[in-house]
Amino acid sequence: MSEMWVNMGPQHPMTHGLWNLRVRIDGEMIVEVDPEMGYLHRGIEKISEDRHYNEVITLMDRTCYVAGMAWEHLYVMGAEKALGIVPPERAEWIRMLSEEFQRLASHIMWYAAFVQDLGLMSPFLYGMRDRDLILDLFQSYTGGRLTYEYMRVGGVRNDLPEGFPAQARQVLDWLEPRLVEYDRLCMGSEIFRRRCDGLGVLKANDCVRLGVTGPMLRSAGSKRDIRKDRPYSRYSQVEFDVATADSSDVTGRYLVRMEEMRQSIRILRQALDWLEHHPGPVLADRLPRWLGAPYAPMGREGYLLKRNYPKGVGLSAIEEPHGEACAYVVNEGGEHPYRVKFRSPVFANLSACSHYLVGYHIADIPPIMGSVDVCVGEVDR
Amino acid sequence: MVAEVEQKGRSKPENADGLILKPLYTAARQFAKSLIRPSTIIYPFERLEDPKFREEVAIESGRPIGVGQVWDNYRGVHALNVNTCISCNLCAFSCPDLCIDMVTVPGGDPKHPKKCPQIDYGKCSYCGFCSDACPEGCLSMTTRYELSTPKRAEMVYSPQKMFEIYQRKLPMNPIRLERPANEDSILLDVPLCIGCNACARDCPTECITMIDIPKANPKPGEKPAKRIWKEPVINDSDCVRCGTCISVCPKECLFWGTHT
Amino acid sequence: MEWNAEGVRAQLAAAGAPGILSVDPFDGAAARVRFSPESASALFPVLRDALGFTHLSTVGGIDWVERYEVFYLLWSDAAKRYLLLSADLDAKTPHIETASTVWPSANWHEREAWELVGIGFDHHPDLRHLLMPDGYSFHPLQRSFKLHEPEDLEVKVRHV
Amino acid sequence: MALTTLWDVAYFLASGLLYVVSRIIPPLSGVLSNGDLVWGLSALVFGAILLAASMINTIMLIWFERKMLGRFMDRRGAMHVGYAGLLQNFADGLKLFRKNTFKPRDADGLGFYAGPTAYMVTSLLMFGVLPVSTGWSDGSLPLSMLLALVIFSFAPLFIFISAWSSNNKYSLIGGMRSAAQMIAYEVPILLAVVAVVVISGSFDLNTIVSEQRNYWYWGPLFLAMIVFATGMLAEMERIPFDLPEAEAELVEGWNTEYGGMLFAYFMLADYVRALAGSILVVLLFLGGWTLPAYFPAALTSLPLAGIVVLMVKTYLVFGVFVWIRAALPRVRTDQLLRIGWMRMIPLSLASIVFAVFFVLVKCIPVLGCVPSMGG
Repeated sequence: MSEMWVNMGPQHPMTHGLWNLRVRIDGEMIVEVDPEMGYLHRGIEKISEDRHYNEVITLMDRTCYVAGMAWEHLYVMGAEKALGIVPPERAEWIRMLSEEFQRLASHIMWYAAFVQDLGLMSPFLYGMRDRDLILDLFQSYTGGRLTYEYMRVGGVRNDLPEGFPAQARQVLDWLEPRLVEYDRLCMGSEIFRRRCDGLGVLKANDCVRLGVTGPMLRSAGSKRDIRKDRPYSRYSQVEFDVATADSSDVTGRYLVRMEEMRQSIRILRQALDWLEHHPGPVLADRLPRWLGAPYAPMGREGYLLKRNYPKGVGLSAIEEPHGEACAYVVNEGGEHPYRVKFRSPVFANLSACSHYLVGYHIADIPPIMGSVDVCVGEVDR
Repeated sequence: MVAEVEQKGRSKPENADGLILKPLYTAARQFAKSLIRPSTIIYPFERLEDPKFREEVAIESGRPIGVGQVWDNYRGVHALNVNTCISCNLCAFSCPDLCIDMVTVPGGDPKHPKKCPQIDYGKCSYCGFCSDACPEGCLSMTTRYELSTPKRAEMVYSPQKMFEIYQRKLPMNPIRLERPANEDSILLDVPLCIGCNACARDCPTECITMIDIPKANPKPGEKPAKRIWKEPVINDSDCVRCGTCISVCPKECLFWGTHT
Repeated sequence: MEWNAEGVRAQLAAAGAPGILSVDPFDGAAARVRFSPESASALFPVLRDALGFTHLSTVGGIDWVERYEVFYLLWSDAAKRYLLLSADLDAKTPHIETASTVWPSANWHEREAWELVGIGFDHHPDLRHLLMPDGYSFHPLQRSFKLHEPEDLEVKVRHV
Repeated sequence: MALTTLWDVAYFLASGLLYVVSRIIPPLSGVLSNGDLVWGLSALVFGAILLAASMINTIMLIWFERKMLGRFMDRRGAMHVGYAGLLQNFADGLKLFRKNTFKPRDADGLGFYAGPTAYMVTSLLMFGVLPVSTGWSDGSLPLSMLLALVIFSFAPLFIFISAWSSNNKYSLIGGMRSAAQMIAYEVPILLAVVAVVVISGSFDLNTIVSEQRNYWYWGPLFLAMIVFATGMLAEMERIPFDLPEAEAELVEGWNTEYGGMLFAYFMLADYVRALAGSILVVLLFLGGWTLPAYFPAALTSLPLAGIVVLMVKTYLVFGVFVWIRAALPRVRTDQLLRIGWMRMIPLSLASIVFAVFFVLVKCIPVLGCVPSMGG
């Protein structure tokens, strides 16, 4: 028996969620992989066809449970384009702030889980501790710690509370030296370097061919970042650099994410400065009847309204913490979207997994899959 | 079958320096720090909603030594003021999980029983849409978050149970959505109305009054109507836009629109 | 080079792209290109090589009851623009040539579109169920598939 | 009768017990005064005391690790059961004891049950060999150090047996790894021990410790100590080298299929081995139960002082192991082999050379030595 299939998952410490990586190994070397998805398929796209535009937001938080804000932002932008609504300026800035905080939280969560996979236990707790402070911030203005339900089609639910910028700056001041500490624990350790260098190599042209985006693509030297290339929200008004690395391996992805966290902090400081000095409304004025908070019965005339309301198709794309995410919202003039299609970055990154797993050892699976940052919620949707 | 797979990833890292001293140093530093003050909040005994955390906002060694008053924004278990509830159904309409049922509570008149929301927390997603929709502010979310119970049936909170939570005077979520100024109102398609009084009877805010209108002048050769015709008039400032009248109207003569 | 509908139309004409039905402006993308499904296998390489849309973001399907629509979202690194491709398929047996020979990333997206919307992709290398259990015979994103309806699930357990 | 050694205590207790029994049931007094019976009973008592002491120590070691690891991770560790969580491990053990142990249908029964038992028993055997202080073991085994190391290296065999018989792919890979990497760290450990033997001139742990009363060996044999401690880390399967039970890829490796008390056996035996390993490091390199000269000599002559000194040192050594666990990620199998063969063996050979050099020139090294007690 020189070769055997091993089921890694659906309950496995490496998977970070529910999926099954079937691996054919020869001794300890991986010969073939066959990922099996669908354990977390909730049919979000189908449920969305049956929900009001705003109610879909509750599903977006659950699409990727570590990047809820980013997905809310993605959907809300797509729905606004489909409905022809323009959110107020302040709402756009708050959304950008939320997304960057979410990126920070998501990357810290990734760091914690990634080092845990390598057997490094204490940084997991450090990461959780520091992410909790960001969740406190989220809670202070959204009321939720994981599922925010904060953005609305046409703006955001409520304004930031008083004193929020000061509190957020405190958190950022606390986080900045922590990033140095994270680096010391990982890049300063020879064992870590030896575990990660040269693993999971996926060159830039392969990434493009296979649809791999996000930190995985940027670690191969590409500078594609939707925030820069196709600025949405107010990303064109803040200064930041696109983090890249050229080693296209696990270490490269680690470095890219670490640098992205620093850039996020930079963006956040600028956004906080802007928000402090520009009060204003956060929800668009004239919304269709069924976008207001109470969804009262429409009655006969509701159907008339439905007919009169303009149809449209909205396409939005954001740079989610994991990569490029797109939403395609089809509005056929009704209370519910006709069709919502999401492009999940992890879905594409994972579909290429045979290209960066085969040939490595079974002990390399956790660092490689950790560096992909799998979030099964958004793969299965 | 022996697969022809090339073995990868056995290169020596470049400039891997520092051996293992840096991580050891960092861990030791953290050890010394947390010997003095670990950042744990000892949960059942210490809670972030405790008064001592509410004074100021600060972080010390990774642990919030204060989260401020904004903790009140938390969306936890609902509190319901049964006395001010007007049975408008808006919470149940706005629930994306369909976890709110309107159940009868004592206090209404026998013909039109008073109905208040009953929430199944097994389904609730704490999105807060119901409390945003509540026109009277009687359904509100509190900072309570401990719900675990051995029985599934106990996850269903009756209005009385939520009223008890209300009476405990927990901090309520202070965020209230502003009602948009130029909101649609309910209009009447006059020719269709049969004056059946259903809307005025079921209106939770009693903002609909039926007024007598004289039947329009009879056409020549027609007898004047014996019956007194009635027509609803909606007091727009009292209306909470719950749409109850629209749904009870047998002739579908009420509709959403803007006053011209 | 203009990356709007006119520019895309001119470039498509210059590259001799077959089967283009219309090129419309589209908010958020360079253009929305409708093409006839028969010419898919000839059109895709042109888009990738001549127009530089090297990255396929996603493939999805929409059930319009009387017809199906399949759409492709492409991204060009040079232009920094999206391009929306769409083709109408007949309602009875919707099928189109696979894009995964041109963009390998289409593999999983097409598997998903096949199992959820029910669009067949000819010559797809590995058209298996992805999110649904093996042997699942429904296509949930079709309009005829209603939620809250009981259904027989035939789940075949795969033995390893 | 002076109760100087543990054996004396056991003998005293056993004969006392027999005396009481013979007074209660006079007809048996003839049988009970048989010398062999007294000897046998005192051996039993001896074993019971040893077992109780080592198990309690092991559980305290787990507590120590949990608390310390907690602080390394910026948390508090166990803190609610008993004072500062002291009883937490007893509670956990009780929970595991109450659990149903079950065997996978296709597992091999004999190996499945015998593996953990043998692992536990051989690990506990260590404490029969290790002298914990001058008043611990009566007489001395001339080859006690070799015996200790031999017992220590039984473990991979039993791990492999239980892994193979639990009929699980993860367990199998874990067991294979355990067996494959054994040689990589056993050889350097033995070579490092040779350096100690060269400088002390004995295989007897008692002698080795008493030779260290002037200067501890960690000064002259610093390299050997590093090699030995690293090898011990691998031997205990603690975190930089815990490949056989690598959690992230192998789901606890060879004990995937074990639950309840059988898992508790593995868990306890692991810490028994950790305790024994730390004691070995202290005995071989850190002077055992001796104290440096600037402590008053009267201190060491107090009853139980030797044990206390040794235990303090042991816990400190174990603390270093915990520190390493908190700060380092796990290595890969090939890297462990590389470290074993390419780094640790040359270093241990070098330390043998150092040891021979020190013996030849008969100098007391200055580097990091403890001042001589004048002996």
